[in-house]
Amino acid sequence: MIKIKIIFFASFKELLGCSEIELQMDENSSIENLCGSLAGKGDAWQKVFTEAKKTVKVACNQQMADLSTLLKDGDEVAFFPPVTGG
Amino acid sequence: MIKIKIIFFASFKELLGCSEIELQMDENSSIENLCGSLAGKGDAWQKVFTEAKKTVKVACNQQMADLSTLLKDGDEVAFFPPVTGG
Amino acid sequence: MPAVKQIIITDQPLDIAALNQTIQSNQGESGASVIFTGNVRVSDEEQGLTGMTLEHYPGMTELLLDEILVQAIDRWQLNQVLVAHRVGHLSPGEPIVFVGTCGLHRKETFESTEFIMDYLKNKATFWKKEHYSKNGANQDVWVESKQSDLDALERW
Amino acid sequence: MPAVKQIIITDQPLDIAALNQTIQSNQGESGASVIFTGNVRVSDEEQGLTGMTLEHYPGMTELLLDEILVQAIDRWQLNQVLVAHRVGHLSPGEPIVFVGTCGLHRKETFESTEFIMDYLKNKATFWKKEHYSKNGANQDVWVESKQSDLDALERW
Repeated sequence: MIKIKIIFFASFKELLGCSEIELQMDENSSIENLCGSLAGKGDAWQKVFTEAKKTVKVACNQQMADLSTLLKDGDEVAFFPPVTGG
Repeated sequence: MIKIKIIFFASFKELLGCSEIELQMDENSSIENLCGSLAGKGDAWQKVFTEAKKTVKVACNQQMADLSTLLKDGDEVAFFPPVTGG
Repeated sequence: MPAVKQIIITDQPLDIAALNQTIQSNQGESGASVIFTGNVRVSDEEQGLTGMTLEHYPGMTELLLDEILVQAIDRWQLNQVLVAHRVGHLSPGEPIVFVGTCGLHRKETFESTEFIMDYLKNKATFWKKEHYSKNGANQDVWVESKQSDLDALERW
Repeated sequence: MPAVKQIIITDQPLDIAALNQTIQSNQGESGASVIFTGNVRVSDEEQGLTGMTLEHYPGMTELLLDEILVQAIDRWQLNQVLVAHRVGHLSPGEPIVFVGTCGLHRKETFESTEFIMDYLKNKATFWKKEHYSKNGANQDVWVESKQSDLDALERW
Protein backbone atom coordinates (compact mmCIF):
# COMPACT_ATOMS: atom_id res chain seq x y z
CA MET A 1 0.00 0.00 0.00
CA ILE A 2 1.10 3.59 -0.64
CA LYS A 3 0.02 6.74 1.17
CA ILE A 4 -1.15 9.71 -0.94
CA LYS A 5 -1.79 13.26 0.25
CA ILE A 6 -4.64 14.83 -1.70
CA ILE A 7 -5.44 18.54 -1.71
CA PHE A 8 -8.31 20.52 -3.21
CA PHE A 9 -8.51 24.14 -4.24
CA ALA A 10 -11.10 26.81 -4.96
CA SER A 11 -14.61 25.62 -5.90
CA PHE A 12 -13.61 21.95 -5.40
CA LYS A 13 -12.54 22.61 -1.84
CA GLU A 14 -15.96 24.20 -1.22
CA LEU A 15 -17.98 21.56 -3.06
CA LEU A 16 -16.27 18.78 -1.14
CA GLY A 17 -16.08 20.68 2.14
CA CYS A 18 -12.50 19.45 2.39
CA SER A 19 -9.11 20.98 1.68
CA GLU A 20 -6.87 17.97 2.29
CA ILE A 21 -7.14 14.22 2.95
CA GLU A 22 -4.84 11.22 2.99
CA LEU A 23 -5.68 7.97 1.25
CA GLN A 24 -4.11 4.51 1.15
CA MET A 25 -3.90 3.13 -2.40
CA ASP A 26 -2.58 -0.07 -3.93
CA GLU A 27 0.93 0.01 -5.38
CA ASN A 28 0.94 1.06 -9.06
CA SER A 29 -2.33 2.96 -8.76
CA SER A 30 -2.87 5.74 -11.29
CA ILE A 31 -4.56 9.09 -10.78
CA GLU A 32 -7.54 7.55 -12.59
CA ASN A 33 -7.70 4.87 -9.87
CA LEU A 34 -7.46 7.62 -7.26
CA CYS A 35 -10.39 9.47 -8.86
CA GLY A 36 -12.37 6.22 -8.67
CA SER A 37 -11.71 5.90 -4.94
CA LEU A 38 -12.56 9.56 -4.32
CA ALA A 39 -15.79 9.33 -6.33
CA GLY A 40 -17.04 6.76 -3.83
CA LYS A 41 -16.85 9.12 -0.87
CA GLY A 42 -20.29 10.72 -1.31
CA ASP A 43 -22.57 12.62 -3.67
CA ALA A 44 -20.42 15.74 -4.07
CA TRP A 45 -17.34 13.57 -4.63
CA GLN A 46 -19.20 11.49 -7.20
CA LYS A 47 -20.07 14.68 -9.05
CA VAL A 48 -16.54 16.13 -9.08
CA PHE A 49 -14.70 12.91 -9.86
CA THR A 50 -16.99 11.42 -12.47
CA GLU A 51 -19.30 14.01 -14.05
CA ALA A 52 -16.88 16.94 -13.87
CA LYS A 53 -13.77 14.83 -14.45
CA LYS A 54 -13.13 16.37 -17.86
CA THR A 55 -12.69 19.89 -16.47
CA VAL A 56 -10.79 18.84 -13.34
CA LYS A 57 -7.11 19.77 -13.44
CA VAL A 58 -4.69 17.58 -11.54
CA ALA A 59 -1.12 18.04 -10.39
CA CYS A 60 1.21 15.45 -8.86
CA ASN A 61 4.01 16.81 -6.67
CA GLN A 62 3.28 20.32 -8.02
CA GLN A 63 3.69 19.30 -11.66
CA MET A 64 0.69 19.12 -13.98
CA ALA A 65 -0.34 15.48 -14.41
CA ASP A 66 -3.08 13.44 -16.08
CA LEU A 67 -5.27 10.45 -15.37
CA SER A 68 -2.61 7.96 -16.48
CA THR A 69 0.07 9.31 -14.11
CA LEU A 70 1.20 6.54 -11.74
CA LEU A 71 1.40 7.26 -8.03
CA LYS A 72 4.10 6.38 -5.52
CA ASP A 73 4.27 6.51 -1.75
CA GLY A 74 4.21 10.06 -0.35
CA ASP A 75 2.96 11.76 -3.51
CA GLU A 76 1.02 15.03 -3.20
CA VAL A 77 -1.90 15.09 -5.62
CA ALA A 78 -3.88 18.31 -6.12
CA PHE A 79 -7.26 18.68 -7.83
CA PHE A 80 -8.49 22.08 -8.96
CA PRO A 81 -10.68 23.86 -11.54
CA PRO A 82 -9.18 25.83 -14.47
CA VAL A 83 -7.10 28.73 -13.16
CA THR A 84 -8.45 32.30 -13.14
CA GLY A 85 -5.68 34.56 -11.81
CA GLY A 86 -4.12 37.70 -13.24
CA MET B 1 3.77 86.78 -55.75
CA ILE B 2 3.29 84.86 -52.51
CA LYS B 3 5.59 84.76 -49.49
CA ILE B 4 6.55 81.35 -48.09
CA LYS B 5 8.30 80.61 -44.82
CA ILE B 6 10.56 77.59 -45.14
CA ILE B 7 12.07 75.71 -42.21
CA PHE B 8 14.58 72.87 -42.04
CA PHE B 9 15.18 70.27 -39.36
CA ALA B 10 17.86 67.88 -38.20
CA SER B 11 20.47 66.84 -40.79
CA PHE B 12 18.96 69.15 -43.44
CA LYS B 13 19.38 72.17 -41.18
CA GLU B 14 23.04 71.22 -40.75
CA LEU B 15 23.68 70.36 -44.40
CA LEU B 16 22.20 73.67 -45.52
CA GLY B 17 23.58 75.67 -42.60
CA CYS B 18 20.13 77.23 -42.35
CA SER B 19 17.11 76.71 -40.11
CA GLU B 20 14.65 79.10 -41.72
CA ILE B 21 14.33 81.31 -44.82
CA GLU B 22 11.61 83.21 -46.60
CA LEU B 23 11.09 83.00 -50.33
CA GLN B 24 8.85 84.82 -52.82
CA MET B 25 7.16 82.43 -55.23
CA ASP B 26 4.74 82.86 -58.13
CA GLU B 27 1.05 82.35 -57.38
CA ASN B 28 -0.02 78.71 -57.82
CA SER B 29 3.46 77.38 -57.20
CA SER B 30 3.67 73.82 -55.92
CA ILE B 31 6.10 72.37 -53.41
CA GLU B 32 7.86 70.84 -56.43
CA ASN B 33 8.41 74.36 -57.80
CA LEU B 34 9.67 75.43 -54.39
CA CYS B 35 12.17 72.54 -54.38
CA GLY B 36 13.37 73.74 -57.80
CA SER B 37 13.99 77.24 -56.48
CA LEU B 38 15.75 75.93 -53.37
CA ALA B 39 17.96 73.56 -55.43
CA GLY B 40 19.43 76.62 -57.18
CA LYS B 41 20.79 78.12 -53.98
CA GLY B 42 24.11 76.25 -53.93
CA ASP B 43 25.76 72.82 -53.92
CA ALA B 44 24.32 71.56 -50.64
CA TRP B 45 20.87 72.79 -51.67
CA GLN B 46 21.23 71.09 -55.05
CA LYS B 47 22.06 67.84 -53.27
CA VAL B 48 19.13 67.95 -50.81
CA PHE B 49 16.48 69.15 -53.26
CA THR B 50 17.34 67.04 -56.31
CA GLU B 51 19.44 63.98 -55.41
CA ALA B 52 17.92 63.34 -51.98
CA LYS B 53 14.42 64.51 -52.96
CA LYS B 54 12.97 61.02 -52.65
CA THR B 55 13.81 60.74 -48.94
CA VAL B 56 12.96 64.34 -48.06
CA LYS B 57 9.77 64.67 -46.05
CA VAL B 58 7.76 67.83 -46.41
CA ALA B 59 5.00 69.43 -44.37
CA CYS B 60 2.85 72.43 -45.24
CA ASN B 61 1.35 74.32 -42.30
CA GLN B 62 2.30 71.41 -40.02
CA GLN B 63 0.43 68.83 -42.09
CA MET B 64 2.32 66.23 -44.13
CA ALA B 65 2.33 67.29 -47.79
CA ASP B 66 3.82 66.15 -51.09
CA LEU B 67 5.44 67.64 -54.17
CA SER B 68 2.10 68.39 -55.81
CA THR B 69 0.77 70.42 -52.86
CA LEU B 70 -0.03 73.98 -53.99
CA LEU B 71 1.23 76.92 -51.95
CA LYS B 72 -0.53 80.07 -50.86
CA ASP B 73 0.65 83.28 -49.30
CA GLY B 74 1.94 82.90 -45.75
CA ASP B 75 2.35 79.11 -45.87
CA GLU B 76 4.92 77.47 -43.59
CA VAL B 77 6.74 74.68 -45.43
CA ALA B 78 9.07 72.36 -43.51
CA PHE B 79 11.61 69.96 -44.97
CA PHE B 80 13.08 67.16 -42.87
CA PRO B 81 14.54 63.65 -43.04
CA PRO B 82 12.58 60.56 -41.89
CA VAL B 83 11.77 60.84 -38.19
CA THR B 84 13.77 58.93 -35.57
CA GLY B 85 12.20 59.71 -32.19
CA GLY B 86 10.95 57.40 -29.48
CA MET C 1 25.24 39.58 -16.98
CA PRO C 2 22.50 37.13 -15.94
CA ALA C 3 18.92 38.36 -16.01
CA VAL C 4 17.32 39.53 -12.76
CA LYS C 5 14.19 37.48 -12.06
CA GLN C 6 11.76 38.13 -9.23
CA ILE C 7 8.47 36.53 -8.16
CA ILE C 8 6.32 37.99 -5.40
CA ILE C 9 3.10 36.41 -4.12
CA THR C 10 1.66 38.27 -1.17
CA ASP C 11 -1.52 38.82 0.79
CA GLN C 12 -0.44 42.43 1.43
CA PRO C 13 -1.33 45.32 -0.94
CA LEU C 14 1.12 45.51 -3.86
CA ASP C 15 3.40 48.53 -3.56
CA ILE C 16 3.15 49.52 -7.21
CA ALA C 17 5.48 52.53 -6.91
CA ALA C 18 8.24 50.30 -5.48
CA LEU C 19 7.65 47.64 -8.15
CA ASN C 20 7.80 50.29 -10.89
CA GLN C 21 11.08 51.47 -9.51
CA THR C 22 12.59 48.00 -9.39
CA ILE C 23 11.96 47.75 -13.12
CA GLN C 24 12.61 51.30 -14.25
CA SER C 25 15.66 52.13 -12.12
CA ASN C 26 17.78 49.45 -13.82
CA GLN C 27 16.35 50.16 -17.21
CA GLY C 28 19.11 52.39 -18.53
CA GLU C 29 21.23 49.32 -19.17
CA SER C 30 18.69 47.67 -21.44
CA GLY C 31 16.86 50.58 -23.08
CA ALA C 32 13.23 49.50 -22.94
CA SER C 33 10.74 48.46 -20.28
CA VAL C 34 7.08 47.50 -20.21
CA ILE C 35 4.92 47.38 -17.10
CA PHE C 36 1.47 45.82 -16.98
CA THR C 37 -0.82 46.28 -13.98
CA GLY C 38 -4.21 44.66 -13.52
CA ASN C 39 -6.63 45.98 -10.87
CA VAL C 40 -10.02 45.02 -9.50
CA ARG C 41 -12.27 47.20 -11.66
CA VAL C 42 -14.03 49.94 -9.71
CA SER C 43 -16.62 50.11 -12.50
CA ASP C 44 -17.73 46.58 -11.57
CA GLU C 45 -19.15 48.05 -8.37
CA GLU C 46 -22.13 48.97 -10.56
CA GLN C 47 -22.85 45.24 -10.83
CA GLY C 48 -22.69 45.03 -7.02
CA LEU C 49 -19.08 43.84 -6.78
CA THR C 50 -17.78 44.48 -3.27
CA GLY C 51 -14.42 42.72 -3.60
CA MET C 52 -12.75 39.45 -4.46
CA THR C 53 -10.69 36.72 -2.86
CA LEU C 54 -7.65 35.23 -4.59
CA GLU C 55 -6.61 31.72 -3.63
CA HIS C 56 -3.50 29.95 -4.90
CA TYR C 57 -1.49 26.73 -4.60
CA PRO C 58 1.54 27.74 -2.54
CA GLY C 59 4.70 26.23 -3.95
CA MET C 60 3.27 25.16 -7.28
CA THR C 61 2.36 28.72 -8.25
CA GLU C 62 5.96 29.85 -7.73
CA LEU C 63 7.26 26.88 -9.76
CA LEU C 64 4.89 27.67 -12.65
CA LEU C 65 5.69 31.39 -12.64
CA ASP C 66 9.40 30.59 -12.55
CA GLU C 67 9.02 28.35 -15.62
CA ILE C 68 7.18 31.12 -17.46
CA LEU C 69 9.81 33.73 -16.59
CA VAL C 70 12.72 31.45 -17.57
CA GLN C 71 11.08 30.93 -20.97
CA ALA C 72 10.50 34.66 -21.44
CA ILE C 73 14.07 35.62 -20.47
CA ASP C 74 15.48 33.05 -22.86
CA ARG C 75 13.19 33.83 -25.79
CA TRP C 76 13.41 37.65 -25.60
CA GLN C 77 16.87 38.04 -24.04
CA LEU C 78 15.48 40.09 -21.17
CA ASN C 79 17.71 41.81 -18.60
CA GLN C 80 15.08 41.82 -15.90
CA VAL C 81 11.63 40.48 -15.21
CA LEU C 82 9.38 40.84 -12.20
CA VAL C 83 5.97 39.32 -11.46
CA ALA C 84 3.97 40.25 -8.38
CA HIS C 85 0.55 38.73 -7.66
CA ARG C 86 -1.80 39.51 -4.84
CA VAL C 87 -3.70 36.81 -2.94
CA GLY C 88 -6.28 37.01 -0.15
CA HIS C 89 -9.06 39.59 -0.01
CA LEU C 90 -9.02 42.56 -2.42
CA SER C 91 -11.27 45.62 -2.62
CA PRO C 92 -12.35 47.36 -5.86
CA GLY C 93 -9.48 49.44 -7.25
CA GLU C 94 -6.70 47.37 -5.70
CA PRO C 95 -3.94 45.92 -7.89
CA ILE C 96 -4.09 42.16 -8.50
CA VAL C 97 -1.08 41.61 -10.72
CA PHE C 98 2.06 43.45 -11.83
CA VAL C 99 4.40 42.28 -14.60
CA GLY C 100 7.48 44.26 -15.60
CA THR C 101 10.22 43.48 -18.13
CA CYS C 102 13.43 45.19 -19.25
CA GLY C 103 15.02 44.42 -22.59
CA LEU C 104 16.86 45.85 -25.54
CA HIS C 105 13.98 47.11 -27.68
CA ARG C 106 10.26 47.73 -27.40
CA LYS C 107 9.39 44.57 -29.37
CA GLU C 108 11.10 42.30 -26.84
CA THR C 109 9.54 43.98 -23.82
CA PHE C 110 5.99 44.21 -25.23
CA GLU C 111 5.96 40.63 -26.49
CA SER C 112 7.48 39.11 -23.36
CA THR C 113 5.12 40.99 -21.02
CA GLU C 114 2.10 39.85 -23.04
CA PHE C 115 3.47 36.30 -23.14
CA ILE C 116 3.92 36.27 -19.35
CA MET C 117 0.38 37.61 -18.79
CA ASP C 118 -1.16 35.12 -21.24
CA TYR C 119 0.64 32.19 -19.60
CA LEU C 120 -0.05 33.42 -16.09
CA LYS C 121 -3.78 33.70 -16.92
CA ASN C 122 -3.92 30.14 -18.28
CA LYS C 123 -1.34 28.21 -16.26
CA ALA C 124 -0.57 29.78 -12.89
CA THR C 125 -2.55 28.21 -10.03
CA PHE C 126 -4.59 31.20 -8.89
CA TRP C 127 -8.38 31.21 -8.46
CA LYS C 128 -10.63 34.22 -8.15
CA LYS C 129 -13.85 34.41 -6.21
CA GLU C 130 -15.96 37.53 -6.65
CA HIS C 131 -18.12 38.92 -3.87
CA TYR C 132 -21.37 40.65 -4.79
CA SER C 133 -23.99 42.42 -2.79
CA LYS C 134 -27.31 42.96 -4.58
CA ASN C 135 -30.53 44.17 -2.99
CA GLY C 136 -29.14 43.33 0.43
CA ALA C 137 -28.24 39.77 -0.53
CA ASN C 138 -24.62 38.61 -0.62
CA GLN C 139 -23.40 36.28 -3.29
CA ASP C 140 -19.98 34.69 -3.90
CA VAL C 141 -19.09 33.55 -7.40
CA TRP C 142 -16.03 31.60 -8.50
CA VAL C 143 -14.82 33.22 -11.71
CA GLU C 144 -14.89 30.87 -14.72
CA SER C 145 -11.95 30.60 -17.06
CA LYS C 146 -12.41 32.42 -20.37
CA GLN C 147 -12.06 31.01 -23.87
CA SER C 148 -10.51 34.33 -24.93
CA ASP C 149 -7.66 33.74 -22.47
CA LEU C 150 -7.08 30.27 -23.86
CA ASP C 151 -7.18 31.63 -27.41
CA ALA C 152 -4.54 34.22 -26.46
CA LEU C 153 -1.99 31.40 -26.00
CA GLU C 154 -2.15 30.38 -29.63
CA ARG C 155 0.19 33.04 -30.92
CA TRP C 156 3.13 32.01 -28.71
CA MET D 1 -16.73 59.70 -19.05
CA PRO D 2 -14.43 61.11 -21.73
CA ALA D 3 -10.89 59.74 -21.93
CA VAL D 4 -8.06 61.67 -20.29
CA LYS D 5 -5.41 62.53 -22.88
CA GLN D 6 -2.06 64.14 -22.11
CA ILE D 7 0.96 65.06 -24.25
CA ILE D 8 4.20 66.30 -22.72
CA ILE D 9 7.24 67.40 -24.72
CA THR D 10 9.98 68.78 -22.53
CA ASP D 11 13.71 69.52 -22.43
CA GLN D 12 13.71 68.67 -18.71
CA PRO D 13 14.32 65.12 -17.39
CA LEU D 14 11.11 63.06 -17.45
CA ASP D 15 9.78 62.44 -13.95
CA ILE D 16 8.96 58.78 -14.52
CA ALA D 17 7.60 58.19 -11.00
CA ALA D 18 5.10 61.04 -11.46
CA LEU D 19 4.12 59.82 -14.94
CA ASN D 20 3.61 56.26 -13.61
CA GLN D 21 1.35 57.66 -10.94
CA THR D 22 -0.72 59.67 -13.38
CA ILE D 23 -1.50 56.43 -15.18
CA GLN D 24 -1.72 53.97 -12.30
CA SER D 25 -3.58 56.09 -9.75
CA ASN D 26 -6.66 56.29 -11.96
CA GLN D 27 -6.40 52.75 -13.07
CA GLY D 28 -8.86 51.19 -10.68
CA GLU D 29 -11.69 52.50 -12.82
CA SER D 30 -10.52 50.74 -15.97
CA GLY D 31 -8.80 47.59 -14.69
CA ALA D 32 -5.67 47.42 -16.85
CA SER D 33 -2.70 49.65 -17.61
CA VAL D 34 0.45 49.35 -19.69
CA ILE D 35 3.46 51.62 -19.40
CA PHE D 36 6.31 51.68 -21.91
CA THR D 37 9.53 53.55 -21.18
CA GLY D 38 12.45 53.94 -23.59
CA ASN D 39 15.84 55.10 -22.30
CA VAL D 40 19.22 55.97 -23.79
CA ARG D 41 21.00 52.61 -23.48
CA VAL D 42 23.86 52.65 -21.01
CA SER D 43 25.30 49.58 -22.77
CA ASP D 44 25.87 51.76 -25.87
CA GLU D 45 28.60 53.54 -23.90
CA GLU D 46 30.76 50.57 -24.94
CA GLN D 47 30.55 51.89 -28.50
CA GLY D 48 31.65 55.28 -27.24
CA LEU D 49 28.18 56.84 -26.91
CA THR D 50 28.35 59.86 -24.63
CA GLY D 51 24.82 61.12 -25.12
CA MET D 52 22.25 62.23 -27.68
CA THR D 53 20.33 65.29 -28.75
CA LEU D 54 16.67 65.16 -29.61
CA GLU D 55 15.26 67.80 -31.94
CA HIS D 56 11.61 68.20 -32.87
CA TYR D 57 9.20 70.36 -34.84
CA PRO D 58 7.36 72.37 -32.17
CA GLY D 59 3.66 72.55 -32.91
CA MET D 60 3.58 69.84 -35.55
CA THR D 61 4.84 67.18 -33.13
CA GLU D 62 1.98 67.92 -30.74
CA LEU D 63 -0.54 67.80 -33.59
CA LEU D 64 0.77 64.44 -34.81
CA LEU D 65 0.84 62.93 -31.31
CA ASP D 66 -2.69 64.17 -30.68
CA GLU D 67 -3.90 62.46 -33.87
CA ILE D 68 -2.25 59.21 -32.79
CA LEU D 69 -3.80 59.35 -29.31
CA VAL D 70 -7.27 60.19 -30.63
CA GLN D 71 -7.07 57.13 -32.89
CA ALA D 72 -5.88 54.90 -30.03
CA ILE D 73 -8.59 56.08 -27.61
CA ASP D 74 -11.27 55.49 -30.23
CA ARG D 75 -10.03 52.11 -31.42
CA TRP D 76 -9.35 50.56 -27.98
CA GLN D 77 -11.88 52.49 -25.87
CA LEU D 78 -9.17 53.73 -23.52
CA ASN D 79 -9.94 55.67 -20.33
CA GLN D 80 -6.59 57.41 -20.22
CA VAL D 81 -3.51 57.87 -22.34
CA LEU D 82 -0.34 59.82 -21.70
CA VAL D 83 2.69 60.39 -23.92
CA ALA D 84 5.80 62.18 -22.68
CA HIS D 85 8.84 62.75 -24.90
CA ARG D 86 12.16 64.30 -24.00
CA VAL D 87 13.94 66.75 -26.31
CA GLY D 88 17.33 68.49 -25.99
CA HIS D 89 20.46 66.82 -24.66
CA LEU D 90 20.23 63.41 -22.97
CA SER D 91 22.86 61.34 -21.16
CA PRO D 92 23.11 57.52 -21.23
CA GLY D 93 20.47 56.01 -18.94
CA GLU D 94 18.02 58.91 -19.21
CA PRO D 95 14.41 58.28 -20.32
CA ILE D 96 13.53 59.42 -23.86
CA VAL D 97 9.90 58.43 -24.10
CA PHE D 98 7.04 57.33 -21.84
CA VAL D 99 3.69 55.99 -23.07
CA GLY D 100 0.96 54.91 -20.66
CA THR D 101 -2.57 53.67 -21.31
CA CYS D 102 -5.51 52.62 -19.13
CA GLY D 103 -8.28 50.44 -20.48
CA LEU D 104 -10.68 47.64 -19.69
CA HIS D 105 -8.52 44.58 -20.39
CA ARG D 106 -4.89 43.71 -21.06
CA LYS D 107 -5.47 43.27 -24.80
CA GLU D 108 -6.64 46.87 -25.22
CA THR D 109 -3.81 48.38 -23.21
CA PHE D 110 -1.03 46.28 -24.75
CA GLU D 111 -2.22 46.82 -28.32
CA SER D 112 -2.83 50.54 -27.95
CA THR D 113 0.53 51.20 -26.29
CA GLU D 114 2.34 49.32 -29.06
CA PHE D 115 0.29 51.14 -31.68
CA ILE D 116 1.18 54.52 -30.17
CA MET D 117 4.90 53.64 -30.02
CA ASP D 118 4.91 52.31 -33.61
CA TYR D 119 3.21 55.44 -34.91
CA LEU D 120 5.31 57.77 -32.80
CA LYS D 121 8.49 56.10 -34.15
CA ASN D 122 7.38 56.49 -37.77
CA LYS D 123 5.32 59.68 -37.79
CA ALA D 124 6.12 62.05 -34.94
CA THR D 125 8.58 64.80 -35.93
CA PHE D 126 11.50 63.96 -33.63
CA TRP D 127 15.10 63.48 -34.77
CA LYS D 128 17.91 61.89 -32.82
CA LYS D 129 21.56 62.76 -33.06
CA GLU D 130 24.02 60.50 -31.25
CA HIS D 131 27.25 61.79 -29.77
CA TYR D 132 30.27 59.48 -29.74
CA SER D 133 33.75 59.84 -28.38
CA LYS D 134 36.28 57.32 -29.70
CA ASN D 135 40.03 57.42 -29.16
CA GLY D 136 39.76 61.06 -28.15
CA ALA D 137 37.83 62.05 -31.29
CA ASN D 138 34.24 63.29 -31.08
CA GLN D 139 31.69 62.33 -33.68
CA ASP D 140 28.04 63.27 -34.08
CA VAL D 141 25.76 60.97 -36.05
CA TRP D 142 22.16 61.58 -37.07
CA VAL D 143 20.28 58.34 -36.45
CA GLU D 144 18.81 56.81 -39.61
CA SER D 145 15.25 55.55 -39.70
CA LYS D 146 14.90 51.77 -39.51
CA GLN D 147 13.06 49.49 -41.90
CA SER D 148 11.98 47.40 -38.88
CA ASP D 149 10.12 50.42 -37.50
CA LEU D 150 8.35 50.93 -40.82
CA ASP D 151 7.49 47.23 -40.98
CA ALA D 152 5.99 47.46 -37.48
CA LEU D 153 3.21 49.70 -38.87
CA GLU D 154 1.87 47.00 -41.13
CA ARG D 155 -0.14 45.19 -38.50
CA TRP D 156 -2.26 48.21 -37.56
